[in-house]
Amino acid sequence: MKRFLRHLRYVMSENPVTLAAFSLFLLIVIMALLGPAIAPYDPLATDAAKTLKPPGWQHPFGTDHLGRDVFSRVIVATRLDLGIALSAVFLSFFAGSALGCSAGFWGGWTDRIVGRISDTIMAFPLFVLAMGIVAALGNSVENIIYATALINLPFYARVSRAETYVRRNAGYVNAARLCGATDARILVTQLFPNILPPMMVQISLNMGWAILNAAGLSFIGLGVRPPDAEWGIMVAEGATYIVSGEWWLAMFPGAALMAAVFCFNLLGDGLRDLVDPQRRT
Amino acid sequence: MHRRDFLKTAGVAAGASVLPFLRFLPAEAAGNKDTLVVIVGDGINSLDLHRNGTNRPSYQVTVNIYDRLVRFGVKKLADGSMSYDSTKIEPEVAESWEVSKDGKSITFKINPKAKFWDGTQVTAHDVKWSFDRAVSLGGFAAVQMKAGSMSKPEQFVAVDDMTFRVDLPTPSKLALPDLAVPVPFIINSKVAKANATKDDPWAAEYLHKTPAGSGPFKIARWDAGQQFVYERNDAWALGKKPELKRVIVREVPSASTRRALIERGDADFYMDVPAKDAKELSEGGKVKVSGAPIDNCLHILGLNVKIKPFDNLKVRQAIAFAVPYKDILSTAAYGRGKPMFGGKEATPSTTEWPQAFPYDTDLAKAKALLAEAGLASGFETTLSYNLGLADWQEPTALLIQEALGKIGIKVTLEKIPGANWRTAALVEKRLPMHLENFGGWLNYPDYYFFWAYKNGHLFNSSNYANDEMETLVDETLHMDVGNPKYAVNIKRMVAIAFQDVPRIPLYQPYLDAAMQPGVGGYASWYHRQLDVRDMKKA
Amino acid sequence: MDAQPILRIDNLSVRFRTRNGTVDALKGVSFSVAKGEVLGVVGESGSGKSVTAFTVTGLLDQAGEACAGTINFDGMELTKANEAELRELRGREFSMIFQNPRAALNPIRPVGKQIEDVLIQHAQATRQDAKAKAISMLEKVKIVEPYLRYWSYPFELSGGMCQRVMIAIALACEPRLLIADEPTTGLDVTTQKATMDLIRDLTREQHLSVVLITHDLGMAAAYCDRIVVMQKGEVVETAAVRDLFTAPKHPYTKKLIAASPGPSSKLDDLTAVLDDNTSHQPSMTRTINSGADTGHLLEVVDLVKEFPRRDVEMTGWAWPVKKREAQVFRAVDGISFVLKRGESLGLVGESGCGKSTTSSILTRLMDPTSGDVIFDGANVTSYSAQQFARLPQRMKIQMVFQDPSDSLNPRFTAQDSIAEPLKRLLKMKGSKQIDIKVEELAEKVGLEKALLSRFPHQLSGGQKARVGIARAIAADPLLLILDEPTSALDVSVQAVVLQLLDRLRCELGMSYIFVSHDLNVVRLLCERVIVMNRGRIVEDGLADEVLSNPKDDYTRQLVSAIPHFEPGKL
Amino acid sequence: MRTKLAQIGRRLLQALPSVIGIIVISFLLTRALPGDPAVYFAGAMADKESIEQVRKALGLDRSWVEQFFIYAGNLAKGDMGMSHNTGRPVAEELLTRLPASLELTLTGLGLAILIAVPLGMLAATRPGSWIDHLCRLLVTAGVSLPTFFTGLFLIYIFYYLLGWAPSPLGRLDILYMPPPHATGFYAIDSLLAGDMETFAATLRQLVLPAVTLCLFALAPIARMTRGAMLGALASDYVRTARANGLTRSKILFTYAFRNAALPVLTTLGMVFSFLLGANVLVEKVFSWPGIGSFAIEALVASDYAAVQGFVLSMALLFVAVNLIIDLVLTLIDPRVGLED
Repeated sequence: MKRFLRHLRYVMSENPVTLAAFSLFLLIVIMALLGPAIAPYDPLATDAAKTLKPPGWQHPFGTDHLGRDVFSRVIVATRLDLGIALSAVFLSFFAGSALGCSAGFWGGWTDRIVGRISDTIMAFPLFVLAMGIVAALGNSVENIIYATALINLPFYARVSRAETYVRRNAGYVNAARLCGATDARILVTQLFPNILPPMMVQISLNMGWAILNAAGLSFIGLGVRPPDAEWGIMVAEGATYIVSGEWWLAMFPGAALMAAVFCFNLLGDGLRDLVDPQRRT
Repeated sequence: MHRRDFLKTAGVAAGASVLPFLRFLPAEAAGNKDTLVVIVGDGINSLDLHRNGTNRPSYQVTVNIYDRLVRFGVKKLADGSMSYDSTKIEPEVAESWEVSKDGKSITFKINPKAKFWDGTQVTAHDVKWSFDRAVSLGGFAAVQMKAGSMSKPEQFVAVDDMTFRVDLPTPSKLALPDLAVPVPFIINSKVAKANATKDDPWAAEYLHKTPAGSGPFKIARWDAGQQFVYERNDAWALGKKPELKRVIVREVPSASTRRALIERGDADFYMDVPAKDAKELSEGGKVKVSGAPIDNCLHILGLNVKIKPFDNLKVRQAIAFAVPYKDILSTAAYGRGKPMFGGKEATPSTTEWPQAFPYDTDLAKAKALLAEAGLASGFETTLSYNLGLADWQEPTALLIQEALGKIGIKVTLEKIPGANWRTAALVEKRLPMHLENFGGWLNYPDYYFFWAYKNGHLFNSSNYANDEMETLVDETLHMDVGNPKYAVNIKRMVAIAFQDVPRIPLYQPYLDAAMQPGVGGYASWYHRQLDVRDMKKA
Repeated sequence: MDAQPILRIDNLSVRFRTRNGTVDALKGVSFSVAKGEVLGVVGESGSGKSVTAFTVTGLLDQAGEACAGTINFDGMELTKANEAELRELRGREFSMIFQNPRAALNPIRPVGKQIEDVLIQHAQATRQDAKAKAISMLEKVKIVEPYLRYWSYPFELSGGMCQRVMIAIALACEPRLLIADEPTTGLDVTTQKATMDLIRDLTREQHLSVVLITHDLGMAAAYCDRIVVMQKGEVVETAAVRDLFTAPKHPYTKKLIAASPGPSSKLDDLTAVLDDNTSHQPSMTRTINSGADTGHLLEVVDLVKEFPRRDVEMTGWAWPVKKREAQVFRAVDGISFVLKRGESLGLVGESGCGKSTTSSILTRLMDPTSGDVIFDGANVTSYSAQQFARLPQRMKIQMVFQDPSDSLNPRFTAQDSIAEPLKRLLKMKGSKQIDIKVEELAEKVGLEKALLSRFPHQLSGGQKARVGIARAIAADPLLLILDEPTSALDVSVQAVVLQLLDRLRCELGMSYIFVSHDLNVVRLLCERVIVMNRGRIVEDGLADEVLSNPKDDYTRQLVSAIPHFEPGKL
Repeated sequence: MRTKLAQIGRRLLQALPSVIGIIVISFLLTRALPGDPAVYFAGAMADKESIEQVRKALGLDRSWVEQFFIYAGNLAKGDMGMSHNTGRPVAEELLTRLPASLELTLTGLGLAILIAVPLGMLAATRPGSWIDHLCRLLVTAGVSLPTFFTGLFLIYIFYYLLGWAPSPLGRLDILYMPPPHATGFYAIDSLLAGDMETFAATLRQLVLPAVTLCLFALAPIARMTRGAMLGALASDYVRTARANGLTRSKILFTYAFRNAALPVLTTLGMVFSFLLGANVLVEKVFSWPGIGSFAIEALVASDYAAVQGFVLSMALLFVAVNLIIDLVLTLIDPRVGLED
């Protein structure tokens, strides 16, 4: 573990942008963990008297159309959004790379079948497929996660297939075969750890994408179930108030959303360096 | 006519604002006061009301381009805005009519000045063919005709070219007003029959896209999903000639875009404005907002009596006391609604409908009632609402959820998309607690109770069944208003509604429209669509 | 050759700014190249020979900078010249050719066009006659049907032909100095000879001066007039070819000459010269026990392996189109041979002759199309590759791979790599027990214990090769198949590894199958040699026999193509 | 050339199974949609048995398998059924709306390429410099905001406050009649008709929605261009070109960029389908009568025929776009023919 920390510090110092991304990520994680504790008001408490108040001392981010404090809702929403992003991405990461690796490693029929499946999923405009799934199965958070995971699956399958195909006859793979390891064991212990670096970039991109997708679903009314606080739905509701002058309803959750997606995207390179053994000096 | 000239003659221009490309327009741009630009939220999907699946926004087309035997008058409300007058029936295609002594048949005299667009005379045969079509095509049209006890073609008789008679099974006060609603419009049967086919006898396909009528406006063009344009029919002689020559109706799906357009002056008229925008636009002063409560219509919280624990009266009354009425009126409706709570009398003294129910927010009483019902520790349930009407239903649901939470009732919200809402709430009637916005077209209390309180009827989403209520409604539906027994029955019905509370009214909604200061002649109608016949533009 | 030098490098030093501090690549390098002279620059990897070439032509990447010394090219000071002036000279006055020709040409641009680009750039031709000039250049480098080849792409040409195109491009503007950086590494021996002969003829014809950079002493000896030997960024010795080989002065030069296996050198000679950092191991006398008939360890009976002509079974996402006219390509065309216990056999041939395919089949990594392999009495081809994995014979056949860096899992430390066969094959459980065995193996292959906890990218080529060998012998196999184990290593490191292999063979009594393209290297380790060409065995006999008077003319051509220094020949 | 045709043939063959997969999935997806079209078709006031009667008419009472074959049969005849949402045959609806969406998506994509590719090249030629970091930050910011938010924000600033942009009222302001139908793309049609006035108006309407989409597509294109250019500049053939003294611009464009263009082209296929999904929301905000806004309403109103028609046409569009990109690739890169 000590070696990992030394390496972590080293990756940080090398690229300032990655440092910024990691610290922002840390902040988001803290907000997600302590959310409800540090929020000044109860995010769900409505107050008819104080609807649509502009940002001021009492309410740093103003209040929304039901008098709820936008600031505490933004903080509490972090947990839900991070949850959606992480679970959707890791679901599609594992499923996608499992499919991709087996396609790349055994080739032949598995390759073609996996190819067809991801082609078909890719053929659906990503957003419409998500809309369809959520509309069909109802708009609970789990369904949003499954929908987002499904539409991201082909990206991982494609990357892992290419990486595995290149390495399937590498020296150490044959050496493992010589040691009597079965194909499956080789795939898991030898090949999979070595294709992690390129996948890390893909993961970071998709994390950002997953939240945007949830926000999009909320905009057309199929997103997270009210009254839960979630950036996407807050931006969606707030968006209709921009024209009438109440900009803060959509602006602050939008800014939080942007910061999170921004941080995930920049995280990509840092994650890849972290996981790549060559970078360990 | 070359496209460019068409533009010039029409002198099309949008509102008074200085448009960046105004310099292209010819001199008589000033004469644009006879063209109106209207923006609406939902698109129309047919020009023929009788067709299966025609959606509500499409009714507007039939109202403006087809004539009927009779029509409702218009009256001025206290706040100066205009509204239709359900008590005054005025002649249109029928210049006069008389009811038989036994009240079981009405005979109409056709006005010789009633001419179709192709110049031919409107005859009783056209009226009979149109009414036969209304009852035979099924769906919404047939049901609405049945409300006026007109259900079989045999009831319609063309005595001669210019006289038409309707025979009724029993005398009913609803028959005449039901001939003024949009459904019984008069089609040019000669043109329709020419385009009918063996498997489409009622020319549904033809009339779907190309109307054949006699109304004050015609349809100049219809680009589905974008816009449709009314063109005045100068030969129309059945009333005051409309002031406007052309009306362009644009579909703008996004509410905030619509608001920007009206505030920037790029649109003259904005139909069916959401409550918040209506309140802010009227305060803003840049734009004139005209709104009136919708007759015989209520926004209610429905409790399904077939599902535990809402079968228990105490529980329903407890909820009636827990609902945060004032908060809902201010934050969900932005004050654009007539309060239906805080009524003084336990039993109604007048036949006025809708009127305030004797409940108000009183958490202590609500808790007490719950305890009496043996549910002091509360229970869990769901509150469902329609995704299509989320702009007022979502905030209302959130407020109710929070209020009920205070007396121990844990509520989860369930948002249901449009089409699925009708199946769940109205057909299967399986939603324990839900929001509803039914409004009866014919402005009689018994008509509302017929649809909303009779067992098994479509809008009785609470599955309410009360024998006394059944007999009362059947008795009074066709009874004449003058009959002394009528007032007694109505007050009894409202009293039962007060007592049993299967549907807890929140407020009577407004129908708001925003328009540029120069626009006039707008009247709000029960069918909540735009009637451009009397509108004008300074 | 008049004495006036075309290029004079004086006390040149180059520093590279890397992540952890600056690295001195060149420390005070001086040498000069006379007009028309062929100067050889010899050194192992990391000796700075390529850096010198790049510094001269000004192609160093941003990280490097020439911090001292001068480079005088025909009176002009290059270190002072700015980028524009340098660009004028490159291609017109001096030009370079590189290693791995196919990657060094633009993959999506016809070769003819690439020649034209240089001609037009240096105004040697106008748009109209550029094509004709390009075709004539292709003719000059002896490319058959030049007007056709004008339009072909690099991937459609063989390695040798790509190198000829590179030469055509370099000599198109008739420069006065040609720098060739390892031009023939990776090419087949026969193509190597043809390419070098072409360079010698063309440069003599245009009395061009040449700087030939190589790690292959034999190559330098055969083609250069004078040789500069470099080690770790310094010039250790400069001398004419004859003097260098007959009387090398600097110990490093001596070590290099001894370590390059010649046709007559013995295994022990390789490290005969005492060198400070390699401990001298007493070499065991190798007893050839071919006489004692202890039964056949391995018997191969007309082995065949067929591959479809065009790899129609697309590994892309394509649907398998019917194999209409896919003839079958026989990589291994019916070979049979026998290996006695303890005997070691060399498999020699140029790339594409089927030797690697054969070795994969023997180690059961690949299933043959037909034919049998009887190993230690059991017919192993009857089991599928998967089933074989669980059989006891599995541990009896092991393999050492060609590219050491590719043969070790980047995420495993040396310790884990060696421990893998112990855990899997010998089912060893206790970590204590495994650590002892791993240390014992490391000690046997001469690997310091401290290196065991390092990752592959922290080890040198030689050290990685030793880990590979330790892993292979972990389960003490009967047969060890070595697939060109030392071709990727520097000469001096190769010498040490070959001796290690020989010592292990005697100690553990294993028998080897040594696959290589270099007859001299095979001769050192194996008694018997099989020469393969296009999937067939063309010659089978004792190593010295085959090398001194080969019967088959293909072997004769192969033997003569290997460049080496013969005192008498110069 | 023969191998090229065979290769195209194989590519088409390869696309076939996914098209069939799409037809089946789109059918199943719509059947799983909540809501019952029979109820919707029967109209507002319909009661029990009139709903049943309509259900039988629509053939919804039969088993799914049977319904699928009827659907496939109709599809073969080009009849995609009737959309009860807009009251017009779905096929006709898609044909009129597809050019609108395509015009918007292609303009957005074109803008994105014009900005992202030079940005990517700039960043690649100066790796690690402040320009590189700036380009990365800018591009990532673009993709970090949901499209509907950027759209509404742009409307608020440029239309509502500043009044520069025309009213977000669809493809063409009501002052202008749509140009005579040639390609369905208003910009091109108005040019063909030589009507500069309408052309200018169309462009003005296109600006805001196209910019919204373009912001969203910048990141993937810029990132891929930067990566591919870095790879190309560090390659052996560029080093050879420098050694032969070719000028900087020649190396950058003819040698490095042309090789880098190959992977960029493949990403364009993915970005296009990415945008097709994203413009569903942009169309709702800019009341653009495209295929996206049509899909949302159809989906929310469980309008079976419309959703199926939409999903199918989108999928075929995607397959067609990828096919075109593959063909262009085979033309540019001779190697693609062999090791596909």
